[in-house]
Amino acid sequence: MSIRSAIVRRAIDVAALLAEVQETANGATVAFVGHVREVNDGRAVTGIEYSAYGEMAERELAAIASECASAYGIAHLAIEHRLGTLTLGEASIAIVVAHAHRAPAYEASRFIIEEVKRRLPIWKREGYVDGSSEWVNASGVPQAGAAQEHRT
Amino acid sequence: MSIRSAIVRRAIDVAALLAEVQETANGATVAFVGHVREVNDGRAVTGIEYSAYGEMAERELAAIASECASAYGIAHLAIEHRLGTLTLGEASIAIVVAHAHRAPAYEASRFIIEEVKRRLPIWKREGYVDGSSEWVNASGVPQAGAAQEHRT
Amino acid sequence: MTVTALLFASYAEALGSDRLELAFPGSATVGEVVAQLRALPGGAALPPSPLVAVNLTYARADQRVANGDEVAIIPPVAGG
Amino acid sequence: MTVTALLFASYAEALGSDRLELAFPGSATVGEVVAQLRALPGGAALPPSPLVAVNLTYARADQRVANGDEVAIIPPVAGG
Repeated sequence: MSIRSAIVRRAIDVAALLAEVQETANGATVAFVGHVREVNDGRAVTGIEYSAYGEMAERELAAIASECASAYGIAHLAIEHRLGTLTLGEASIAIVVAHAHRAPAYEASRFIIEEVKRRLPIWKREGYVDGSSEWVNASGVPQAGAAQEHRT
Repeated sequence: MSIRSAIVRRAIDVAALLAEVQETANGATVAFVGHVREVNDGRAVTGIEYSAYGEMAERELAAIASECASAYGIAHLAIEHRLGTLTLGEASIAIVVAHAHRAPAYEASRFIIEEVKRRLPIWKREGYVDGSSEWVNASGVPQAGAAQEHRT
Repeated sequence: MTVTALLFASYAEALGSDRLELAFPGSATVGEVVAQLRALPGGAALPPSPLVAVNLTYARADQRVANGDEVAIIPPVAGG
Repeated sequence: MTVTALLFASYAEALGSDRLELAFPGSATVGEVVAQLRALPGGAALPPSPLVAVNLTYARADQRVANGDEVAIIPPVAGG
């Protein structure tokens, strides 16, 4: 059993995460990597500054990992989410999940990224080529009342 | 645009494939790696010998890559399937797909592995700890008439 | 009774601080903490019912807070 | 007319060869090539309607084969 999640402030080494979940009981490994994209919402991006409610982000990420392990029978997974200033193409998150079979590996991987986007207290400020920057309200805008959903 | 597929007879370097699809237009990369698993159908496995109808396997794999690119709007993908004798834990296949967004990246990745299992003319002979070995009729047993399905 | 309000991202910018000590005469709920923040200069940037975590756990607006609690106001998240 | 039958994996083992030249007096279909293979020693290992590829493309049993065609009999695939 190797379930690990971390909020980091350095580059993410995806190959190291792949090696970490490698176990001969597993026939399938699925890795998801999120990167800083050059265009968002039609604007040319130069980089992203990720910030977090650090202590809670670590706790929520660990909770997501643990929920994933129970829900999909995953015994080997590694997640890292990076904070700080990232330039184009750099990985902001890597999720690596291994399982005996491919279907649970894919489903578990997707579960984690969707939960991360929905509930991890992390924010990003995008910098644009014109020198301006903005807080990005990326995917899951948490609504009032979202807290209850998280807990059920 | 970088769509590449190959049948190889050496170890698969997943990190190299990840680097290959890396492009700042992409915000999401999904990698699938299939490995030799220590137990299959309740029997302890020591290794697998993969063989193929090589010329056709290359052609079908390229067709799958190309169908995937059109169906999911994927401009960056790399697939390698390995042949020969593999020991426990070694990667038999790696599929790396990148896209601006995560949903198409996951769907494209899954499409490729399902098509590979369904129609790539590759066979495996599993070796077991008792010294015996057997041809494995893994996932998609092609039925008579499957040829038509492939083409529609 | 005093609680520590934590502010992040756009909320911290709007209120000009990422950490405020708030005093209440008696007991208070999460909603009352939010109301006090919204009454501050720049506080209108906070929605009436933002996502809130008390001591690292997401909490409802009617949850009671205690002296010394850490009440974090969570802007729309954008991780991943 | 002669075609080259290619055999793989369990089928090659059963027929003791991975490549056989088969002659037909006139024209022939994929199904007739299969039937001739099934009549050989060990040929019973082939199902009556296996998956077949003619010149690298999957083909139906009623497809006609031509002189020099490569007719591959594809056992249940197990890639990935």
